[in-house]
Amino acid sequence: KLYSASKRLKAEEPKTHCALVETSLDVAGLVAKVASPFAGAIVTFSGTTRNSFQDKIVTHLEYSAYESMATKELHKVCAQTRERWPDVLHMAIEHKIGDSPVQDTSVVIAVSSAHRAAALEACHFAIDTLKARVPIWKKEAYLGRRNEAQWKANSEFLAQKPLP
Amino acid sequence: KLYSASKRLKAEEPKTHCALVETSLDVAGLVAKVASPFAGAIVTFSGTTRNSFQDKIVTHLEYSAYESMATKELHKVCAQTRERWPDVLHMAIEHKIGDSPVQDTSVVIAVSSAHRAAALEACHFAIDTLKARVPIWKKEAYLGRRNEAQWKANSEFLAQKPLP
Amino acid sequence: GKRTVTVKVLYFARSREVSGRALETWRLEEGATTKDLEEKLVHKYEGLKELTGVCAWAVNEEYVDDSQVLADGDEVAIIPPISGG
Amino acid sequence: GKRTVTVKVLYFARSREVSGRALETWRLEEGATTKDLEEKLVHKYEGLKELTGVCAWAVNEEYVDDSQVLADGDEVAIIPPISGG
Repeated sequence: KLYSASKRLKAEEPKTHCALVETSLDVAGLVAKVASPFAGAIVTFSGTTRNSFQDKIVTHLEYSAYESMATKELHKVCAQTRERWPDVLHMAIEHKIGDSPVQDTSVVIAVSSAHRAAALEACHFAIDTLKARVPIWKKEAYLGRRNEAQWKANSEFLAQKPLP
Repeated sequence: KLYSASKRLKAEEPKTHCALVETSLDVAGLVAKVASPFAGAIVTFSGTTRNSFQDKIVTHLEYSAYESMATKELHKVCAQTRERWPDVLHMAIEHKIGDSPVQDTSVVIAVSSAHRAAALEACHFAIDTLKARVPIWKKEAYLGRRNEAQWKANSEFLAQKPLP
Repeated sequence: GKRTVTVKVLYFARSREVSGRALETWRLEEGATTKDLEEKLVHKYEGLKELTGVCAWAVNEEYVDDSQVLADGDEVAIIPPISGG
Repeated sequence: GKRTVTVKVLYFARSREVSGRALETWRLEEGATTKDLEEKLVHKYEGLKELTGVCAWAVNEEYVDDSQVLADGDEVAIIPPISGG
């Protein structure tokens, strides 16, 4: 008795999960969200808080957002990514809002696909696009220089204003 | 009182972890191994077992290795990656040996760097290089076709035999 | 008199610090664009000048360019350079 | 008589299935290369023919090309097409 995959395995509907969260981000949780018996590859990108900027010691970042719009824009990032890499299966993005101390994770993107090239390239594109258009801001706070906390600006945004 | 990062923060020594394991792989564990206050980005690649190959339903993969050499070759993959992306901070690779059912993870690569381009590109290169030269084999087993289990062959190996 | 439109203006990040508020209602002449609104904002909050040319604009949670004509009831947001990720 | 070298040959994956063993000791003429060893192996295990040209070779856990001269005590591995990842 032979088993034919084309008859027995229905393809899964692509799933997209986007959220802003105030708790710690969980890479393994996002990997679980994009895992699938149809996936051969899962790629994640995590953005983490570095301990220094130029000659200053960073204590933490403070993230804030235009929350309703940011959530919509995260979905647009996913839609744009899928347009370029139709072989992407599931996608999940979470971004932290609030304080992020050194080594904390502020954003996680997880992407799955049947073959690895799509997930690898799509994850790279997704973080680049997120940095260019999702209305989230961070203020960087420095040790011993409380009054010098600084609003950061992504070069991806400055290089080209986001399109509708 | 001002705090100067260049005086107070010593750079970390790059760490490399490579292992073949018989237990389930743990993405979060590998992320933890490459996390660092000096890192702004952590990228992971996970290879997972798909449920079908062509028209056949896959039940599981059986991984075996030339274990001593494979471990050395995993370290070479990391060394080659670091040569091309000197900004890579920490790297960790684990590959499963033994049975890997559908949706199970057979390999995880985690890479950290101060800025994201290095980690993203290095992770992509590392999995390509692993597939080209690390002596690990998988036999794919199919539902209802026990006698047709098949040794797979990576195109990256066939395209060019590994160099010393 | 001229017809007017009323819009809700949202301030975030640096623009919230400068204006000292998150939200404000503005009455504008009909036909006014985001560019016109920007002039009024800079007039009221001098510190916003530093964002001229570098900020973006959103209307009803969608990016627009600065010649967008504002309609009554619009939610308009000044988007200082973003830094998520 | 001619001098000989003794090498340990390791079989993996498909080559292990065909030979029915993981490990074997071979005595070869001094100066023998991996190419020469391959000929002997194919003579003994006809099924290994399918791997000719597609397998790689490792000596003492390092890849070599098939003109590598084998030395006494070498650990030689026939590496069928790999499929890790």
